[in-house]
Amino acid sequence: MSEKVINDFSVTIATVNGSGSQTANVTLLRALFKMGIPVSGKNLFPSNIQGLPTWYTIRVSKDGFVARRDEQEVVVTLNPVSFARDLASVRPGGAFFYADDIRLPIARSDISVYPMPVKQMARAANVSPALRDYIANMVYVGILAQMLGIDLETIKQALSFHFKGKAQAIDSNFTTIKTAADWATQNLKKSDPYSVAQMDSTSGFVMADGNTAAALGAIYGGLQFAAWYPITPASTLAESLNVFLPQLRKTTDGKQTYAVLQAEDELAAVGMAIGAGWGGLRSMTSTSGPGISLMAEYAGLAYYAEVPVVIWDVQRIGPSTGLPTRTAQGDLTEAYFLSHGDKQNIILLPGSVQECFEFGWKALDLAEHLQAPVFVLSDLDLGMNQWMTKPFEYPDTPLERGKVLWEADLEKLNGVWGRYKDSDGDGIPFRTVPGNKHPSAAWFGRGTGHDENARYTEDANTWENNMARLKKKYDTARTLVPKPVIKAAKGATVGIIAYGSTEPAVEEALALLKQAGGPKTAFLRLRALPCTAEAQDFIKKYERIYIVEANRDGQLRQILSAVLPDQAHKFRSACHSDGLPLTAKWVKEAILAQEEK
Amino acid sequence: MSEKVINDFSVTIATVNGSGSQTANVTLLRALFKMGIPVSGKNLFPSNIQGLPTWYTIRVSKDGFVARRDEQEVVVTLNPVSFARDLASVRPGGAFFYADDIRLPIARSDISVYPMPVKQMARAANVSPALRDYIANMVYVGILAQMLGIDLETIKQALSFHFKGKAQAIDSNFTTIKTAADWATQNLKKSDPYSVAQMDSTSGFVMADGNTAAALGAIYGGLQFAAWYPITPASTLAESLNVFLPQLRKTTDGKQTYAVLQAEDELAAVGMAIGAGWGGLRSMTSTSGPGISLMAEYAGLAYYAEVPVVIWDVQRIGPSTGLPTRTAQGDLTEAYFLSHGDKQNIILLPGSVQECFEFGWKALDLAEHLQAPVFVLSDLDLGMNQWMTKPFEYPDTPLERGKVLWEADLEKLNGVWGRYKDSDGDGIPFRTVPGNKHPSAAWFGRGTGHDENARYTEDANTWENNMARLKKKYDTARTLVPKPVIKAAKGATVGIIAYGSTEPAVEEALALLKQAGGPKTAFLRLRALPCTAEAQDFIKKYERIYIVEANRDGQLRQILSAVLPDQAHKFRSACHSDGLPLTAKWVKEAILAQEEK
Amino acid sequence: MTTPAPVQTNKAGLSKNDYRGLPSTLCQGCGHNSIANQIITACYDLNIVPEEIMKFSGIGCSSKSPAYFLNRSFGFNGLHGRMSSLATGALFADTTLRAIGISGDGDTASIGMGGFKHMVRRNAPIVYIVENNGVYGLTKGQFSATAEVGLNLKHQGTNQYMPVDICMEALASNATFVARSFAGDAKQVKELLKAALSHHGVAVLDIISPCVTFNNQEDATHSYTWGKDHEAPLHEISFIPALDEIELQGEFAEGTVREVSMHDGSTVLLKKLEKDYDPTSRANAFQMLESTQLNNWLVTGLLYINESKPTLTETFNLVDTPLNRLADPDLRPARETIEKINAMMF
Amino acid sequence: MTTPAPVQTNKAGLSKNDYRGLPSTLCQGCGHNSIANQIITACYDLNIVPEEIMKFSGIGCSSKSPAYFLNRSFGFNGLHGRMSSLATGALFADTTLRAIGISGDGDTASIGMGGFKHMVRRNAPIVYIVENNGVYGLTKGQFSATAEVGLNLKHQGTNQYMPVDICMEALASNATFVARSFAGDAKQVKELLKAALSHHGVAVLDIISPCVTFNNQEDATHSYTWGKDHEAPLHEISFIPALDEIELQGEFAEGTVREVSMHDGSTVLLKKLEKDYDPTSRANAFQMLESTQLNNWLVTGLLYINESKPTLTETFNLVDTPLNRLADPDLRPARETIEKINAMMF
Ligand SMILES: Cc1ncc(C[n+]2csc(CCOP(=O)(O)OP(=O)(O)O)c2C)c(N)n1
Ligand SMILES: Cc1ncc(C[n+]2csc(CCOP(=O)(O)OP(=O)(O)O)c2C)c(N)n1
Ligand code: SF4
Ligand code: SF4
Ligand SMILES: [Mg+2]
Ligand SMILES: [Mg+2]
Repeated sequence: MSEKVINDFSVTIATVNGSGSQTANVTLLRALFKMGIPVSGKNLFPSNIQGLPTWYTIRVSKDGFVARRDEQEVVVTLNPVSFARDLASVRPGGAFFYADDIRLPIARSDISVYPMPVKQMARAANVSPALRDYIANMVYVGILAQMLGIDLETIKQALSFHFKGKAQAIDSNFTTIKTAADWATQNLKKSDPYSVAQMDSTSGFVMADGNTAAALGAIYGGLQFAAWYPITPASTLAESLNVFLPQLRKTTDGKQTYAVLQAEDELAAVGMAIGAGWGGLRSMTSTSGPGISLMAEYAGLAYYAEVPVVIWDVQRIGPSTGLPTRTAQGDLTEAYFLSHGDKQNIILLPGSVQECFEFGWKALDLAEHLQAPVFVLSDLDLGMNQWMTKPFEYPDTPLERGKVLWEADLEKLNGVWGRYKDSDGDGIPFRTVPGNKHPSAAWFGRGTGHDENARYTEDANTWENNMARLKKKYDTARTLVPKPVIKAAKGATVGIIAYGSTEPAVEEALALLKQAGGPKTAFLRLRALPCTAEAQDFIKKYERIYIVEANRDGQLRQILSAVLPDQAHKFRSACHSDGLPLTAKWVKEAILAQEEK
Repeated sequence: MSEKVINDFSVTIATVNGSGSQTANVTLLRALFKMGIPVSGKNLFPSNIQGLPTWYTIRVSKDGFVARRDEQEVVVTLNPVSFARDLASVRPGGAFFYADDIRLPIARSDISVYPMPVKQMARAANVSPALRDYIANMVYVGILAQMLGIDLETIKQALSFHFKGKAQAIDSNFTTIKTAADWATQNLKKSDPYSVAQMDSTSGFVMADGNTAAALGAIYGGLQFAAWYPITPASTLAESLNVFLPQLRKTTDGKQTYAVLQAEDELAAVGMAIGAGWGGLRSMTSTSGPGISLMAEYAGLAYYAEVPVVIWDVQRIGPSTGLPTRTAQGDLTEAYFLSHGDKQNIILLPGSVQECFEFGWKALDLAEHLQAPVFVLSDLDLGMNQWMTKPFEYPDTPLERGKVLWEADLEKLNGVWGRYKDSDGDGIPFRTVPGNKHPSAAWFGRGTGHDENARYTEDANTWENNMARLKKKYDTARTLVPKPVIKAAKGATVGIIAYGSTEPAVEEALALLKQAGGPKTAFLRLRALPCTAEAQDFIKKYERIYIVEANRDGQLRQILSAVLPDQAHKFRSACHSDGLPLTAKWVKEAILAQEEK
Repeated sequence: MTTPAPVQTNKAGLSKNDYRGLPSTLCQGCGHNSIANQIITACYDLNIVPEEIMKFSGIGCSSKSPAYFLNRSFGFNGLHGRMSSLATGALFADTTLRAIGISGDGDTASIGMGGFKHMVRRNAPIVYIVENNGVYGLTKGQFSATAEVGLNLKHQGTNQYMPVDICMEALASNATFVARSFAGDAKQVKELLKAALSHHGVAVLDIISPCVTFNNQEDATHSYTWGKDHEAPLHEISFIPALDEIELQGEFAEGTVREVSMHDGSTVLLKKLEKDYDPTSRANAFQMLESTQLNNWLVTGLLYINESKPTLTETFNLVDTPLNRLADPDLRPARETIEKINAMMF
Repeated sequence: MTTPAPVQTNKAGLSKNDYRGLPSTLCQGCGHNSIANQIITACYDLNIVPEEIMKFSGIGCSSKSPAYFLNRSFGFNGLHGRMSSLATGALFADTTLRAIGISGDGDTASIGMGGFKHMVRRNAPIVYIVENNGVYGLTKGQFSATAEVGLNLKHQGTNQYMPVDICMEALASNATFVARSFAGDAKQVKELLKAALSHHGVAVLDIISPCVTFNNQEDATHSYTWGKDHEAPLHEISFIPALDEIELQGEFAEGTVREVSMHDGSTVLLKKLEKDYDPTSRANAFQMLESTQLNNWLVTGLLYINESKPTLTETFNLVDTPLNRLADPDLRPARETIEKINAMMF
């Protein structure tokens, strides 16, 4: 056995979709987290309900690197279909656990191989046949716990969380785990170097997924109306609203201060959200790529009629239906240029679960402040996987409701105001909302040409002036959207720009680049479009800028080239997209390869 | 009276929408054309069926410049509502004709003013009251003809064309015109300098609109299936298919080789066209901005499943419903980036009516050749106005059907082929279509991840390889799309790029720039995206490149910056959009202003 | 010198003028204009405060008309075919307001079919008027989905497809108020509008509204002539507001009148014409529409009504204050809660 | 050594295997799988050559199933809710082919409502199957538009809206063949499929197809248990291909059977059960569906049929050669014509 490797490896578990292995996998993940070890868990699942191969990959990293890795030190398989592939994926020197009822050849001598009597123990567990598959998963939890050194107490905590304290469920699962662990103690001899040990690197963190965080953020942002249509990987965002809104936002007499509506499709979902936004409600919709495409026409109405609405896009890989259960950052150019005619859209780019929460409320503030559609681009990796994250922070500013005039305000103005007038020089006009009973409150919204008083007109100058004001408003947005997070580096000539869920890969790549003697590199994580002054300054500062993205076309690079043509010659794409989260190794190599040119 | 100005001025006619003035206006236009004088006519009409002000502006230009001009030398008004504005629009020294029943003040002494007894003569014409408004229009035709020197014979020819030779209609209209002309001879004294005279500059030209041309082009391109949904300014494209297909494409026994279907909306229209394209038919749809937005999801399916389809976008000004009867070039970025996920679309940019015809068939060739959606971006100005144009040319290449395998082909291949296999290294795979009875012909189309044999897969490498092939295919498209039209200029350091309907304005601006002592300037008219090698070379060649566009955001500039980041620093936008066709003066000034910086 | 006649006002203290909109830009004689006029009158008669109405529409000549009535009401002229979703969202802003939606046959039955059907099945509280002319007016005369088989239109050829029957669609989607009328029958339009404005839930009014410019040939089923010749009212309808009810009792002989009580206390009186028709039976309504189709009649009147179903917004148990008037303390959970939430994460 | 049993073949000389698809990846017990099996059997029984069928679907578990039958047929698994348009266009490619479309209740009744209705009213020649489980299977158990009022689903709460009745929708849109069945009733599904495959025009089959994973609670109206307990067949249906007709006469006693002659010469025999039901009356069908709704039955069988209407593609008077086999001389007008066309311009 080679030297011990503690708290620094990846485990991948191969099972059959629909067999209930998710519970087992997050239990392992959470137990590791409770042991104080930085972890991440990524579910690589098929677009299927039952029967196809599925994988779960856990990374434990004493250094806090939580990006996915290509190398698998520990592989567990319960699936004959993926067995050969799983076996091949074990890194030399690694460990391979498999269900011993799979009788397939194992022609590798460079790894440790551990059979597991999964079926047998499941049968012994004395549960209904329907539950056996499920219980089988607990067997590998127990065996892995034993063989890697996972504290059974933390496993119990994880189970207790999962089953919301229900003793019976916790106990029956734990019994199997314990039995399996005991079996392993007696029957398996550890010959691989990988194990875990208690640390103290996760205190101050919680585990959550981005969709839950986004929903909670929106709730703390005073969300009043949401309309949605089911689509993977966005559905759980809206479903989390249904879970948490009743807990957080009912009045004492049980009445709702909000409404969530499942629409008949995405066109209707965004239309409802825009109707509600026009009506003066904090309003949003959540979807994924196909839904964004369907929202194109309505997005233009919101832009031009200046209606606040938040549109979450939890991205999956496209084009078209693509791989609905795989991740990518491929909707950036579409969202930015969405809808016909002249326009640029405001896009927020959360880079962590905590930021999903933060942008959950900020997006609503910005939408009302700017009277515009605000897109938030998350992705499957961020949205559906469990991440270590800083706890959610209570918003530090009151709700930003924007320039809304009520009866008393109009009274003061003697009823003189113009719906599309740039009274303040920031391009943002005032608005009133239905129910306002002042006799000069009403106006007639429309997607057709209008003057400062919202009256229909086809006058050429009026059209052009209004469009120029909208452009000015976009410049105001530039000063309001979240600023980038910058990690400077003394003497650096190279900058990296990334966004969203790739941050951990880039962070780790910076370390790898340093190790490899690569260039000194500064790092900017972009958090919004339009591109703020800080981001522009960063770009101007460096000779070469690598833009790291999980898409084929370098979509942020395309946009930044259009926005900053003077700087465009500096940009180099480090982009790639195969449905899996980027790895640090890939980022490092992509950059080094171009540096060497 | 100042010096005579012959064949070089603009006439604008202000009437009431729905009063039938279109016949009068095109009659004037055509008469001038028949006199051999280069002309253009632009209809500036409201989004309304009856009652709102509408204008028609004719330019006569001995030099062949047919762009719209801001200055109006001759103004005719029949509309009390627009009277004041019309009066103000006459250039000093110009002529103002008005219906004498409008009793509004005329406080200008710097122009010639001619009252016209329109109502009176219409009453005298002895027609039903319903027709009087219509006949009133013929009065101004007669008076203008007399006062400008338009040959009444050519007017008769124009009428004869308009009324398809129907003697009664021709005669009754002509009688009014003649009476009005006679009245003018006797009652008006010419005091303005503007008149026309026979020339010989229109022989070898015809007059047509771009939508008719596009429809005819498609018909000569072997169009078999079109689905559409009504929308201004695209409707007449599909309606022209309905007019000409029966004439040109029925078999001798009266059977159809085509089908045109009015769909229930644009989502369905593009879906039907894609279904037909998948089925092996030469297929298209035509729409305007809002329709393009609605087609976003389906466009991605066509891109990814590789289905040939042609999508015409006759652009109007947006965002949103915008001004449905005003022109713009505002859908470029949306069309280029249409649909979620990674993709770039192929876009053709016809710059003349003749080119609408040519791209009508070429687009179908390209779509089948490339198995991809091909967008053709025309606009209201090009599509709905009458233009002088070279006659339509019979296609010089046979129908390009692309790589379709039939029973015999599969026989030869022993049935071995792969639907998404890059057998030829050009990224373009082979395909079969339904009805092919060879046992290995069938495949299962989908928008989900697939391998070379069209089988469903979520495999990461397969996904990425396939997407890389699609990119390669896009590079092949680069070599196949229409090359730009380049007008070199010796010693030029400045280049201009424009596209579509702005060509006449740019051509004239080149002359104006020369006059004004501006920089030596080469001109490239872009005819397609992706950007061909020729266009790239042009861009590389010049120090500064002005990109002239009828939109707010400089959309082609945005795209070219993304495509050629190394060159992006050279680009300067000359863009502006108010719903009216660009003028040469504006183009010149926009360029000079930036040159002076 | 004559003193100006005193301006007549209703019980809300408003004059007819307070209900008007901008001058119409539709064609003279367009059916849509008469409908707009009846909306003005109905609202005046019902003493509705214009500020307490929201107007919605899609795109089309019909959809322009909300600009031509109730200038003092908020309104939104949205996207083609998408009035349903826009209005659905807006209905939540302030549930004390009433809503009127105006759509066209193209807008509703072609591109807007899906949204329409779903709005109806949710019983969204709105008066949904389809100004049905069998044609696309604003885009100059193409077939809409309600055009009859065999209709010929210039440049368009002959329609081949079965027309969509808006009332049938509404019924199939379990609408709670379904009526058909004819723009040429102003009195009926007005009374139906009043009933619709008092209805509890979605009220679908399919009003044949001739397009004089593109589809008014005598034999076209959406023309004035055809409508006048073929209209077969189910009953003579009058609307009695809650307060007037008692006064009007006894005006009709026993058995000649059917009363429908509305949720808000008002009453719809249906005076029997040839046959008695019970509009509370959905089966009747299906039968009537089916025979209408077979016999080529224009049956008008209240086809179906059900006052007992909860409306869309009611199903949400919302607070009494209009949602759009809620502020921070109601909308943002208290600071303490964030720790609990974090504790709920792992 | 035993000799292998000879493979059984049908009159097209094909074995059952020639009609199969890939192994299903749907859940075990999913209703959709049984429907796929019946399609295989029906096509085998009808001696249809698989190359002469096109398959279409949208997105959903149901929409995956065309991959699990007729591997030798062309197919297209398109976009969610858009099967209607994709198939409509493809139907023109080669009108000698038949088409089967598989959709889900979400796919058709939610997002796809508009397209579905319009495909139906055009009488597009396709067998349109809705595998109706009242739920979104593939996205893990949200309400679809056919979910009954009061249905409770995990994470989703209680459904509040009236369900869409696919058969009612088809009828309202003047469908020419409307049937309802239950995946648990394999025999009926198969016979209805055969009838549908012989129908001239659009054949809508609403098949209750339980989702065992997300909506199979005993009291849910789309569950196996509920279906078995509540199924009320209108008749016992058998399909008699054109050639067999004579042989089968006389098998049934006078008056117990209703015969429906299909356009292609085959016959549908409807054996009377409790009451006689005439499926050629649209009024009957409406009535039946209305009472079904009131009484909470799962009425199955052929609800409506009309063999006399022209199909969508027929209205176009197309050349006999499949359009997709036409080449240059047929598709490009002759060179001479271009001058005439130019002469037609001014
Ligand atoms: C997405 C979209 N497609 C097409 C149009 C063009 N369009 C404007 S109005 C209209 C039809 C209007 O017909 P209808 O609803 O019957 O109203 P009408 O004018 O007859 O009153 C269409 C197709 C549009 N505005 N938006
Ligand atoms: C435009 C779009 N929106 C949403 C989705 C996500 N989606 C996939 S399947 C499905 C619902 C499927 O339900 P149903 O049609 O009833 O089929 P089932 O799975 O129940 O058989 C949805 C919403 C999608 N693929 N495309
Ligand atoms: S075109 Fe027809 S629908 Fe439109 S305003 Fe005129 S009459 Fe009315
Ligand atoms: S989830 Fe439901 S619908 Fe989907 S395959 Fe499983 S049982 Fe069938
Ligand atoms: Mg209409
Ligand atoms: Mg379903």
